[in-house]
Amino acid sequence: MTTLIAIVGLGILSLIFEIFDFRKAIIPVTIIGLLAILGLTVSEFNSPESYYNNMIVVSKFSVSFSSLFIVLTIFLIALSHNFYDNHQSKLSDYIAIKIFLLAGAVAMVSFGNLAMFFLGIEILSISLYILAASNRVNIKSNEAGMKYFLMGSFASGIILFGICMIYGAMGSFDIVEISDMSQSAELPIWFPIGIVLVTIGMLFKIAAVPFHFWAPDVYEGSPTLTTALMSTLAKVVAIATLYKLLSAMNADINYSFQIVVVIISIASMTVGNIMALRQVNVKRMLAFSGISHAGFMLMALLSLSTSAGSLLYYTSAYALSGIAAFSVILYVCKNRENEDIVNFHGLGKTNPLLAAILTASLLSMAGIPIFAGFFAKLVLFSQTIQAGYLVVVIFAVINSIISVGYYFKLILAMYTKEPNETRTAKPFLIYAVAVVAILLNIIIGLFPSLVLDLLA
Amino acid sequence: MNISLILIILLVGSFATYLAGDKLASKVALFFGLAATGCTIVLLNHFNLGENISYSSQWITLPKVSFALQADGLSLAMILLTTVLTAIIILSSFDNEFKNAKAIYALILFMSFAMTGTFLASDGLLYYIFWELSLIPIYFIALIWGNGDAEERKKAVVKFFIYTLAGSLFMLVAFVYMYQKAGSFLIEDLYKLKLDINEQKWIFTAFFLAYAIKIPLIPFHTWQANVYQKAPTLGTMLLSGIMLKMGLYSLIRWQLPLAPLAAKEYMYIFIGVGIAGVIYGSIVALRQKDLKKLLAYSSLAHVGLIAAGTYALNLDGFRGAVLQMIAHGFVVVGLFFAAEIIFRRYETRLIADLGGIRAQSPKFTSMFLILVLASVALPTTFNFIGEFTVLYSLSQVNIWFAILGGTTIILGAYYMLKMFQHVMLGETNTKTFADVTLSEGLTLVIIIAVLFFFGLYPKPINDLITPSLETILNTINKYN
Amino acid sequence: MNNILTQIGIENYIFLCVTLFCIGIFGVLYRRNAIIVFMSIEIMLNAVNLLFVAFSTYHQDTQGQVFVFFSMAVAAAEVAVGLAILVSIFRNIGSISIDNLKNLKG
Amino acid sequence: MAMDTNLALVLLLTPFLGFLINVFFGKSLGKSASGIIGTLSVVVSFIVAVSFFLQINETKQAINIQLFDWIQISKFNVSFGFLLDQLSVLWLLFVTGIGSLIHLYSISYMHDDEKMHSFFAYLNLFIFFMITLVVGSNLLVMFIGWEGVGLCSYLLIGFWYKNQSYNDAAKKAFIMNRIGDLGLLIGIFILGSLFSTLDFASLQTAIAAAKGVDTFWLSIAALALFIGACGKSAQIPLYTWLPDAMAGPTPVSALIHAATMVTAGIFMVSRMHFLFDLTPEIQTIIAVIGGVTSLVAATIGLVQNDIKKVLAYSTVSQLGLMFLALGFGAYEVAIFHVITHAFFKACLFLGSGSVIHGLHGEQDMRKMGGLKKAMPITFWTMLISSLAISGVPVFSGFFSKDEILMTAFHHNIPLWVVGSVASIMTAFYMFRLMFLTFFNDFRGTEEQKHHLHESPALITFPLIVLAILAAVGGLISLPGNSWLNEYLAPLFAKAGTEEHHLGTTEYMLMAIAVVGGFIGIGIAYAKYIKQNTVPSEDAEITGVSKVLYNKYYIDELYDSLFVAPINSLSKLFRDYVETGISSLVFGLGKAANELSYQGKKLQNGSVGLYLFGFVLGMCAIISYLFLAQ
Repeated sequence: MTTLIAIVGLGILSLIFEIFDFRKAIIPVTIIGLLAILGLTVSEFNSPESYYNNMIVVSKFSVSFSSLFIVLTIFLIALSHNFYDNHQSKLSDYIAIKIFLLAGAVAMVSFGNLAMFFLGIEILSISLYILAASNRVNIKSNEAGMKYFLMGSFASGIILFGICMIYGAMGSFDIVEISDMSQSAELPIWFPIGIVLVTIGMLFKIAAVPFHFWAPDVYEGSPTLTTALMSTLAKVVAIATLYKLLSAMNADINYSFQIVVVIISIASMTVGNIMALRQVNVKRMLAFSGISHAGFMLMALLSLSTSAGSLLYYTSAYALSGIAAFSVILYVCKNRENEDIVNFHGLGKTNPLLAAILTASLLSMAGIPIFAGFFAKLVLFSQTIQAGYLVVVIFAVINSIISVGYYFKLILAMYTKEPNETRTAKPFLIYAVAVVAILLNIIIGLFPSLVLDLLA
Repeated sequence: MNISLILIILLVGSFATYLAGDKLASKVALFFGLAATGCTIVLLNHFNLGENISYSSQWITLPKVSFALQADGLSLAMILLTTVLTAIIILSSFDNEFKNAKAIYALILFMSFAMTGTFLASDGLLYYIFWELSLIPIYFIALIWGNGDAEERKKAVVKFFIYTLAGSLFMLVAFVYMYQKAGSFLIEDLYKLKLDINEQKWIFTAFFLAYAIKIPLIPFHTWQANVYQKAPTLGTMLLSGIMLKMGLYSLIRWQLPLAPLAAKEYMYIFIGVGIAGVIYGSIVALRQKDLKKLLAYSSLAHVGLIAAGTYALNLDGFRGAVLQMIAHGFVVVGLFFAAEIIFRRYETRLIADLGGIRAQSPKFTSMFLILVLASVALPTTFNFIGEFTVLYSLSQVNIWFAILGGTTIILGAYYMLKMFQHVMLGETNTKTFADVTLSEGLTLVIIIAVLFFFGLYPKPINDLITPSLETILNTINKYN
Repeated sequence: MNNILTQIGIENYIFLCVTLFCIGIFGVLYRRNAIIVFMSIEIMLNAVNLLFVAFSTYHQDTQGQVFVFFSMAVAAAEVAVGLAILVSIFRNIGSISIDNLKNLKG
Repeated sequence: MAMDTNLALVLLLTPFLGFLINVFFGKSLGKSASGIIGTLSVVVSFIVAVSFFLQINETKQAINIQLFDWIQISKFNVSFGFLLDQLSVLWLLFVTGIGSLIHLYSISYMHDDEKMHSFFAYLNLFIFFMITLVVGSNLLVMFIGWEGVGLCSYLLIGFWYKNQSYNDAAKKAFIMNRIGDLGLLIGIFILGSLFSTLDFASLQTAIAAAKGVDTFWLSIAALALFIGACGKSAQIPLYTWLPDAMAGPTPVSALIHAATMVTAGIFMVSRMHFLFDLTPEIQTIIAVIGGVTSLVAATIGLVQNDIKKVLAYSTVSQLGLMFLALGFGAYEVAIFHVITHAFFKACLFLGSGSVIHGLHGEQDMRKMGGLKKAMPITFWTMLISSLAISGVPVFSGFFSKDEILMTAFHHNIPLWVVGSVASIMTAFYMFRLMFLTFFNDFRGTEEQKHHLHESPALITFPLIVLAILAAVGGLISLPGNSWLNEYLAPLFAKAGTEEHHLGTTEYMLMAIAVVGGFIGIGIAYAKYIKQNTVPSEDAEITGVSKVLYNKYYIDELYDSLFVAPINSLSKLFRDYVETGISSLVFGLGKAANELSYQGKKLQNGSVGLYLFGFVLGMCAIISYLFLAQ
């Protein structure tokens, strides 16, 4: 609870800073503030509690995921220093919006009541619409914002309808009550319909096939930092929430529902990877790879009772490597009109460190050992096989093979092509974020138990 | 004092090499390579004194993975091969001028670290991790320091990487599946597992994909020749000398004991595959234009025979296979190095452009000839021991296997001598050919010495590997 | 209130709302003018709101009606953002037809 | 015993030492020095061999020395060991003896060659391996020597490596031997798995003991071993390498391709006699092949014009006769002929070498003639040997060949006919050679003519020694009381039974053989002295003689049957199969890419479509979950 309040407070603070024109201080202060909040959150880890008659429920699950979100936000804000340096005037807005977005995210994982869930997801979405369109003069950014907005609000409508159905069936928004009642034998048909609708809405948010169409366009069009945010934070939040929602609603009991999940997960992996093969724009490529990763994450929904830990692990692994990758992309594509692979030619020569980091993060996404991505996949596979869905694992494996194809396209471009020009600038924060992110990734790769055991 | 020490030395070595800078890199790398070799020998000594030099510690609680390194005769033999060859390979490249030398030498040591781990790991997942890890360095070595047209090379190397990765991922699935049954990745627990024949067939196939691509066996070999040709010679040496042995070693250590029923059921098929590889490889080698490609195909033929020996599922087969692995490791490294020596002088590997070297370089010629003879398994060379034992084991299964597999000594002689004739003999070449330098000569002499020593006195290695092979055989026969 | 519900029956409310919702969906699917698409989305949301109210009456429970306020507020915020984006699009390409938004594809 | 071990090691290692010295220091030592070292090292082993011979002859005890374990097989170990018994010591004697003579000869013969030291190195290495082959106490140690001598012959045939056709000959020799070696290996495998030992002594006992053993496998083993013998001893179908092997320097032809290496096959068969005795059908095969080979080779020999080629084919034919004898289980007879043949054939080769030396490398007999006056010693020595090989009485060849024919007559008349015809032909072509080379007047160039000279003493001395041996060598096994048979008796259990008391038939046979020999000589005389004809140029050769001159086109046949197909297959694999498979692998990647390409079209940027997909998906899910059930 305190986390949430503190975050909102921090958001407001950064707006106030603007008024008093402490622009320079905003980023450091917010980062420090977030670190403090991180500490605060972690301290709550072992004290599960619920506030405002179950509006907010603090549990191990919520705490660990919120901490992950906070960490990611810290990275993103650190990155924004360099990213926004040529329109300083709006800096505080951008930061504030990100922080509010974080608030929404936290609300989403720690909701105890569907109202809270709805508000959280809307806060998140609306902030994202704004960020996506934040580059006003750039038509691509506008288009991205518009597309995201239209489809997003459409999805919100679906979610809302689903919530409504659930309410109609249960006469309550409280998760605990609902899950208690859902045990009982005879339920009105509205309840499952509601769950399905909500699920569909969330599937849209995590960009799973066939609700994924927005992702590539929006990722490509939005400012790179926003893309980073969407592909890491937003996706992770969505999947975590969906997981929490479904486990609360005991949806995994239903076999045919699992079949749906299986199909969607396989479809997402395959479509995502296949489509990524021919992309020239790195952001777009990562969008599709994100879709395929969504497919992987969905595997966690097949063994709801046990897979919280592995989902946390997978999401952190994915998000961390994503952050590392995007920080390199931010560095490389600064002041470029596009993010095509061409820009990465010869990075291995001009800037070996960043090239190595990008390589590492890509390898992690591809699931090569010692990087966290490998264990993430491993634990998911293991659980899915336990759940008896070997076929999904087979598809997942085939897809991992395909994915190597396009991840390596980028690596090859960095190491085998000649550099088109040299970059002199060495922005400290970007380097710091990249290095820290990839180090974290490797650390949890070497010692998976650190994360895996949190929610075991 | 336990075997993790070797891994530590190699890992530290690779970082140290990178930090040492381009000037010192090769020296530092050689130092650590030799250190690893020495350490291996010391440990070997401890092992022979009956000490327990294995190492094991809990790593991941869930899934239950432990950092377990187990040294028995078999793995020690392979490690000896790895470390010695690593040192030799580093030594052999002393005369090369690499750009960004520190990186490549660091990668070499890192790769040998990963391969050592593969040979040591007694935990399925750990093994898999090392197995995959060894792929990364060779990928970059071949990609960045390789020769020939960049686009072609890229194509070949990426194909190699994806292909091998594809194979091994199925192995991973098999491992996870068995983990679900056994509740642990530890090899002894997996050995205890009693799977029914169908499960075993699937697992066998999954493993086979991984190994058939890595070794490679036909028809999964198409990456080999191109990569061997495009990679820098020391990369080729690593691939053909050691990495390929990972696959063969894994046949014995993992595939056969984990799926014995399937192994017995499919025995004839897979021996057949191996022998088909022997004949096919030898025949394709006959008309190769590129020296390295020819050697690649000869290697294909030899490993085919080795694989056939392992699939024969008897002690002689295993023993011969391991002996032949080691022998082939040395001889193939020597041969590729000879090719490199020629390349250093003439800037070409096209057999058509060579010839008439013998007159100018007696030393090199005789050493090259000895290597050629070793690779065609002339008695008193190490390769003869291996090949003889393997063929004998095949004759125990079915005399025709021995006869067909035995064609290698005819066809092998044919393509090797043909190659030698057109590369070395004939009218004196117009271009001058300086005889071997010190480091080159030293490298070759060491290799030749090894080949002859064990060719005349293979007993030490035999005594080292036999007990572990027998235990594995018992595991295979646990069902009846 | 209660007796009205018993007279008419909750199902009819549901059918009405579902119909409205679907009208909204079809609006979103078929219209190309961004403003009208917004309005269709609003129809969807409002259909749901109506259903909320109906249910809350049905359950004799106020939470539903409270929720309606939430959703209204949210809808308002959304539209505000949406219109803002639309304005900047109009500034850039002088049209509000979503068919013109096809620069990002492939 | 330790004494014996050391002696054996000396016997074995001195030639190897000579090899090492010549390899590493040969160049610096200078030609003569390296030659002398090479020769001495062999002489030493000869002396040791003699001492062993005396000892064995004395004690009649085989000496068995085991050094160390070599190869471990699950069922048995193969140790590094020597077996010195009557057979091996006998072989040692003439291997080292003739070996030293030929080394001596080579000192002068090779003196103009700048790589003389490596020549001697190879020769020593050869002697080393030959000794290993002979004294090996088990099949595998023998196999070391077996392959080793093959290697040396490869090196020495291709000694003038700048000439690729010589290299081809060398390669051919090595590969054909390898085919035989595979046979030998298979035989070893079978014996090993049947009796779980490869040691000659224990094999003999094991086979003798084993009643239950499936004779089928025994025959297979015997056949396999015989294939090995065919490879080494140039029997049909693996004989074609030997004539080509004449590319090597003449001393090599004398040592390796006449006296010693090619007899390895006979040695091996006699070593394994206990096996062959149990497999009569294989023995028949051996006899037939031997007979046929001797005839075919002889016919080819009739028309060859290259002096060394003639000798080569005569060698093949003589080896054929030896196998004929082996086929009838008359091992001591075969061995007897091996020995005499070693004497006169070595002498003949060295003589031809001396001729070639005198003519500065000319080998075509059509360009020789009238050398009698120029080089008398060569002439007389060669004449003696020719008489010997033609089976003229009192000369060694007469006795040995006569023994063989007698044996043949006793077992199988047709083969006796074949053998006799072959030996008549032998007489003919040998004297054709003599007449063309030494009689009438010189047909070479003027320039050669006044360089004609007798070769130096180093060359003539070995000739004389060998000629004497060729003349008197028969004494070791006179019909009636044969020292050799008694000497070998402990080895070959039923040797005694082969002893024929000299009856009328025997004398009749002798007569036939002698008359045949003289007929052959007579024809040659009539043709080449009386009519003084000279063989026509290659182009003008026609009819049967053309076929013969081209060796029945066997080489061409083999080429089109084996070599060409393998090569074209290789080309096929390289160009089509390989690319096919790899494009299959790439194909998967291509397919995925194509799919991706199509998919990009779907992602066409229109919100309407996206929403449509969204709704479609939603409907699909809902209908699956609720309407379907």
